Amino acid sequence: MKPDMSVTIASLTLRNPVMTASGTFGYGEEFKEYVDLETIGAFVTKGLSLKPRAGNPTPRIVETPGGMLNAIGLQNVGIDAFIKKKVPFLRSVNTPAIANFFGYTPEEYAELAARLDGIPEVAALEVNISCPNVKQGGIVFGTDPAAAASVTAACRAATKKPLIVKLSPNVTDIVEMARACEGAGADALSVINTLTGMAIDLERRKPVLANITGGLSGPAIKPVALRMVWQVAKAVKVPVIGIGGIMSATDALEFILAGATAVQVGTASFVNPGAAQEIAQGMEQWLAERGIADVRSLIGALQE
Amino acid sequence: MKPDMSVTIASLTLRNPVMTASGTFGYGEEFKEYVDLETIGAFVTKGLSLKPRAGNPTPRIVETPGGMLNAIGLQNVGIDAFIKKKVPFLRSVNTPAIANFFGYTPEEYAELAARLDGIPEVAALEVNISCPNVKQGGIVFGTDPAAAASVTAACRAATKKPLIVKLSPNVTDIVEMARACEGAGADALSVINTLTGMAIDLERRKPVLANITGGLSGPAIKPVALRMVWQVAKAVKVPVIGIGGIMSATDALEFILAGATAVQVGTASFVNPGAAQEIAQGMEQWLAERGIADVRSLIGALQE
Amino acid sequence: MQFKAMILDNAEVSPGYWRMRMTAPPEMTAARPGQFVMVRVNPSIDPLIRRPFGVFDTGILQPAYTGAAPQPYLEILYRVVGKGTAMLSGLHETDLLDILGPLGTGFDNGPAAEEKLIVGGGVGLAPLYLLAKELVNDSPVRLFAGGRTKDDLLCITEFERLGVECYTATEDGSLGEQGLVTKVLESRLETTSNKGRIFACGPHGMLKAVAAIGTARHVPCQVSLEGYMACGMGACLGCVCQGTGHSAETPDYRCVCTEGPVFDAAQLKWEVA
Amino acid sequence: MQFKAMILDNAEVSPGYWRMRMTAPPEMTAARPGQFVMVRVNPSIDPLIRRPFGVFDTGILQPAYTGAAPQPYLEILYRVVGKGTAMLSGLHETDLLDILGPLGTGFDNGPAAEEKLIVGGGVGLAPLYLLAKELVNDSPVRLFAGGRTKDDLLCITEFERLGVECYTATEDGSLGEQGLVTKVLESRLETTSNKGRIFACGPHGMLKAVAAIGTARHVPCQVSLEGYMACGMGACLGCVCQGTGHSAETPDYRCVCTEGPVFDAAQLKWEVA
Ligand SMILES: Cc1cc2nc3c(=O)[nH]c(=O)nc-3n(C[C@H](O)[C@H](O)[C@H](O)COP(=O)(O)OP(=O)(O)OC[C@H]3O[C@@H](n4cnc5c(N)ncnc54)[C@H](O)[C@@H]3O)c2cc1C
Ligand SMILES: Cc1cc2nc3c(=O)[nH]c(=O)nc-3n(C[C@H](O)[C@H](O)[C@H](O)COP(=O)(O)OP(=O)(O)OC[C@H]3O[C@@H](n4cnc5c(N)ncnc54)[C@H](O)[C@@H]3O)c2cc1C
Ligand SMILES: Cc1cc2nc3c(=O)[nH]c(=O)nc-3n(C[C@H](O)[C@H](O)[C@H](O)COP(=O)(O)O)c2cc1C
Ligand SMILES: Cc1cc2nc3c(=O)[nH]c(=O)nc-3n(C[C@H](O)[C@H](O)[C@H](O)COP(=O)(O)O)c2cc1C
Ligand code: FES
Ligand code: FES
Repeated sequence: MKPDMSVTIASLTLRNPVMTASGTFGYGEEFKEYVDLETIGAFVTKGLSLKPRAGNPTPRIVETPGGMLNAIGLQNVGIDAFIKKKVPFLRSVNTPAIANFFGYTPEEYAELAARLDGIPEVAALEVNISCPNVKQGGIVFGTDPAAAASVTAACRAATKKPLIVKLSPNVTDIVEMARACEGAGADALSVINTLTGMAIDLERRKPVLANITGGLSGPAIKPVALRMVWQVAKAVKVPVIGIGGIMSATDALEFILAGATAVQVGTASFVNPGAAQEIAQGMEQWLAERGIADVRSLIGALQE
Repeated sequence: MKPDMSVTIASLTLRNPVMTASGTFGYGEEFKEYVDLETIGAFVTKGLSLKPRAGNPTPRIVETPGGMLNAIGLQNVGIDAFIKKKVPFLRSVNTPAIANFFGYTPEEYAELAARLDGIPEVAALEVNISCPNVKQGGIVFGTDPAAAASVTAACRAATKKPLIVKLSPNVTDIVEMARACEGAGADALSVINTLTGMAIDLERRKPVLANITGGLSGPAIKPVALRMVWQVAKAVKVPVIGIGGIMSATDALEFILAGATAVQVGTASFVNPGAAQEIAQGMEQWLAERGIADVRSLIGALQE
Repeated sequence: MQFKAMILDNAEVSPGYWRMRMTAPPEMTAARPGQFVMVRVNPSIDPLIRRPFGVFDTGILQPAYTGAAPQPYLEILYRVVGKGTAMLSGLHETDLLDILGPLGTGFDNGPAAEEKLIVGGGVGLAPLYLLAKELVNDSPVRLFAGGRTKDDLLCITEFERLGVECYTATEDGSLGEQGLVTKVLESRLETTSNKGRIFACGPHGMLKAVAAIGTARHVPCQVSLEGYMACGMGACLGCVCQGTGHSAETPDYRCVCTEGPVFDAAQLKWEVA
Repeated sequence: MQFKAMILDNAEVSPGYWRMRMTAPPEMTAARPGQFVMVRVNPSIDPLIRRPFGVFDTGILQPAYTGAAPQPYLEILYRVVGKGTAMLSGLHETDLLDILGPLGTGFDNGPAAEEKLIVGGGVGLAPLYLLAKELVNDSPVRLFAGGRTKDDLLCITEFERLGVECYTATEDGSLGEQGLVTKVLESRLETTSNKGRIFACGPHGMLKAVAAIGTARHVPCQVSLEGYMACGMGACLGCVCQGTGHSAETPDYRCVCTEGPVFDAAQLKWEVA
């Protein structure tokens, strides 16, 4: 018996709960030799902005124990080039593409949401709120509930597509952030983005990254991510997408038990480019071996 | 030429910057076969409370990628048994012992600080503020600047010994917490305690830890710890003690460059019981090889 | 004691069970039966925490004819259950391991000429071989070895060579009596009117049953427990178990690593899982 | 392409420099000189990220007399600089590695019968051997190999066996000319009135100097760059370098992993470190 692996995020039904995480899978095409996109639930694009962005100087990446720091600086082709050069590929694939995007004011966010709303090939929107608010002295939207809610509301007003808000883990109370975004109209929450960290080159007495700090991802952050998904899933009604250090089907299923409806695979795709597909297949096999008919029966099924 | 490795934390001069972290080195005696205490700067006791505490049910520990989660639940012998059974050992050692302690109300903290103040063998006090405030609906002292300040002030009034406040990393703004504690009279800040995390046993569909969540320590958290030490050291005038994932002399020196005056070695002592001593010796050797006369010249010497 | 051990031999003795011999300092041969070692599986951070294993055997190799010096060794018997043990099973002769030990308390042998009843479940046999080696010097020794299938009955030949009388039981009946080994133990105690002293190591459920038998029949009973260990030296407080008097108000936690792993079964609280 | 490679040979060829031969699928023998592979050093999470290495050589082993099938192979030449390369150097024959590749662009050989000037610094020689092997088929090839000491001059014999004329320079004068290899390259260009085509790989400072020589003397020049790589396939954007036109307003970042590692030196911005 083949288990039913499909899950639903707002109006979007996915063939299985496995997506790829923004910034770790290019615009989908880069991995086509390694992942048959039709074996995964969805894929998320690199974060898009209104204008193309150069990103940070190098070094932008460094390995850390069980993880990596990145300070890419949100380099991306910009929405125009995205439409011209990347959307045609999305059209050719029978798997929902989710556009991840960011801005520096709520207005910029809203404008992007509106433009993405007009692209039929974009199945859903994922808002990255881990960006400084240039209008408010650079305080990061994602660490202030009111700012996060204002960005969410601005995007909500601009799109009818499923709106996913991606939360930053660098906060005292992730539940407060989750509730603020849910209240402002988010259809789903992605939990978590990267933890802010730093690496130092002792001999050169300098930070390794040109940007000094960067975002920590990979297996090292899995326990923190799992905890936050569990907290958020208990506190909100909208679906939660679990992200952080997922390397295997087992990891992914743990997030589902903690309350995630779907998961995203990030850093793992660098270590093993076929990771997302292997995880989706591994999850299905795990259910099949145990005679579990429906992956939805596992969502939040943790016995405390 | 032997480098000068001594550093000063308030009125306390340490022969070198390496301490052991609370909860990872017992009461000092447990490791005597592996660490000559006179080769390290200081050691910190397991967290003490007024009454003995049973701690949490088991499992209390689980390994995670590059780290471990613990939910010991602050099991300890209590201040009376500490004085009777552990202090005699402290007297026999020519290395400062720092008493780590916690309470559930500011009054409890103050009472403990006063009692520890009266023990000549206790060289300094380290306040663990990562505890729920039972009077205020269980909100953790360490995640609220006002609560942290009130605990710090209460302890400050009760002791003349060097008062170190140990910060929780589970906050949006570690600098705000650091400033609150500095303002309330802390002589130094220990940065960081553990990150809250969780592990799940997929087959049993249960949290691995009986307590559900636990504190993440070990190399996995080093990038976050380093970032927070760097942020705090730039923002406060009091010395910072760097903690989090230090496994080697190189790691320790990175924390010093980031602004730490001293460091604490935690989880590493489990992996390698001689870690603290090896790190102290390795740091000295590193300086000697480079002809650096004084470790203090490295504190905050990061070139940004 | 902390030392670098060089692997001399690492072989699968039954499907999923491995026996590893490695060099050790001479002090290791003084390890008491029931003591254990903490093994750092490799120098990387994956896995990070050491893994505890009972001392299966120790001794001194006397190289014949070669003129090489006598070589003290340590043996462990382990089951591959996860990452760390899988990595161990991939190691080869001449590879190095970082070892802490011997740690913890050992068994109390009891008086000579007393009937000794050794009860082992699966890899729980590991710390019982060294014990049997000692006990056969002055007492009649009987082994009760249980497992799910015959593959879980380990090193029976080795015990027999010591002169131990071996009783076996498997849940699927593929070797020895069908059913639980505690049943076999009980029938022996029935025959001898509850003579002797019990030494047990194995899954928690088995130990609980053995402890209950000991209590009911007034047979002294020692058990070797497991606990999740990070340090092995009483510092992390991860490995604790509950003593008889334990309650939330009057905590009575015992460190399995320093106060155990061998405990008098009568001093533990068995209600908990 | 992703494949499991079995190590056939792993030997230190000069202090700190190792050469590893491993099995590969037949497609690997079509790798272009200049392409690279991403090696997963081991299946654990330490190290987590793959490590990039140039393709040093490929070929097909023709086992004589044994009747075994011809075995395509891949070779890398690496320097032990940190954790990952140290672990690589500890691997043995029959150990397995997980490899991605061949990745990136290769060198553009240029027209036949043209003088080819290959410039390598230290382990920068790695991707240049396969190049020389191709170039000698139709052109005179000269190698300019530089290093700090003689230990950093690698596989010169192998290049000579190809019929390449080798020039060497060391900073300490322990082998060849004393000084930088760029000096030797310049004097050759002086003699030939700037004939030929340059191919270079090595430390950034050397590449910058070589690129400057190429520009000044109007000699076409390709360089193989490094960058910190997490994915090797254009997704992480970690490895980028700056194209000529780069500025904050008009970003011109190039992916070293997909648009390189081989670039026309004239298309890069060299001011930056
Ligand atoms: C005192 C003592 C003696 C032991 N003696 C033996 C022996 O002789 N032979 C043998 O095969 N096994 C023995 N064990 C059990 C053995 O330690 C575990 O099977 C082993 O640690 C599993 O490691 P892993 O990486 O393969 O498994 P993992 O995948 O890490 O975990 C699988 C399970 O193993 C257990 N485990 C993992 N790490 C530890 C740890 N640090 N401490 C305790 N338990 C852990 C946990 O229950 C975990 O759920 C003993 C345990 C203890 C406490
Ligand atoms: C396209 C390309 C081809 C290369 N070819 C060769 C070669 O043929 N032979 C050779 O010896 N070396 C080559 N290198 C360099 C080699 O990748 C590094 O020396 C190696 O990754 C170091 O790993 P480590 O774990 O030993 O060092 P670490 O201790 O991890 O780091 C030491 C230094 O190595 C570099 N490094 C580490 N990881 C990476 C990474 N993922 N990507 C890029 N640089 C990294 C960094 O500069 C770092 O500071 C090449 C690099 C690139 C980008
Ligand atoms: C190189 C890199 C680039 C990333 N870029 C983005 C991005 O553009 N937008 C975003 O929302 N998240 C971005 N992320 C965060 C990931 O989508 C993901 O939330 C994070 O890496 C944690 O998951 P992981 O541990 O599985 O990698 C990026 C992560 C990495 C490693
Ligand atoms: C088992 C264990 C017990 C701990 N107990 C305490 C404690 O009682 N008080 C305290 O302030 N910190 C305690 N800590 C936190 C450590 O002192 C340290 O801040 C943390 O482990 C991070 O450092 P590390 O990564 O080097 O382990 C404990 C940590 C561990 C692993
Ligand atoms: S293993 Fe640490 S106290 Fe027992
Ligand atoms: S290595 Fe990831 S983009 Fe080049």
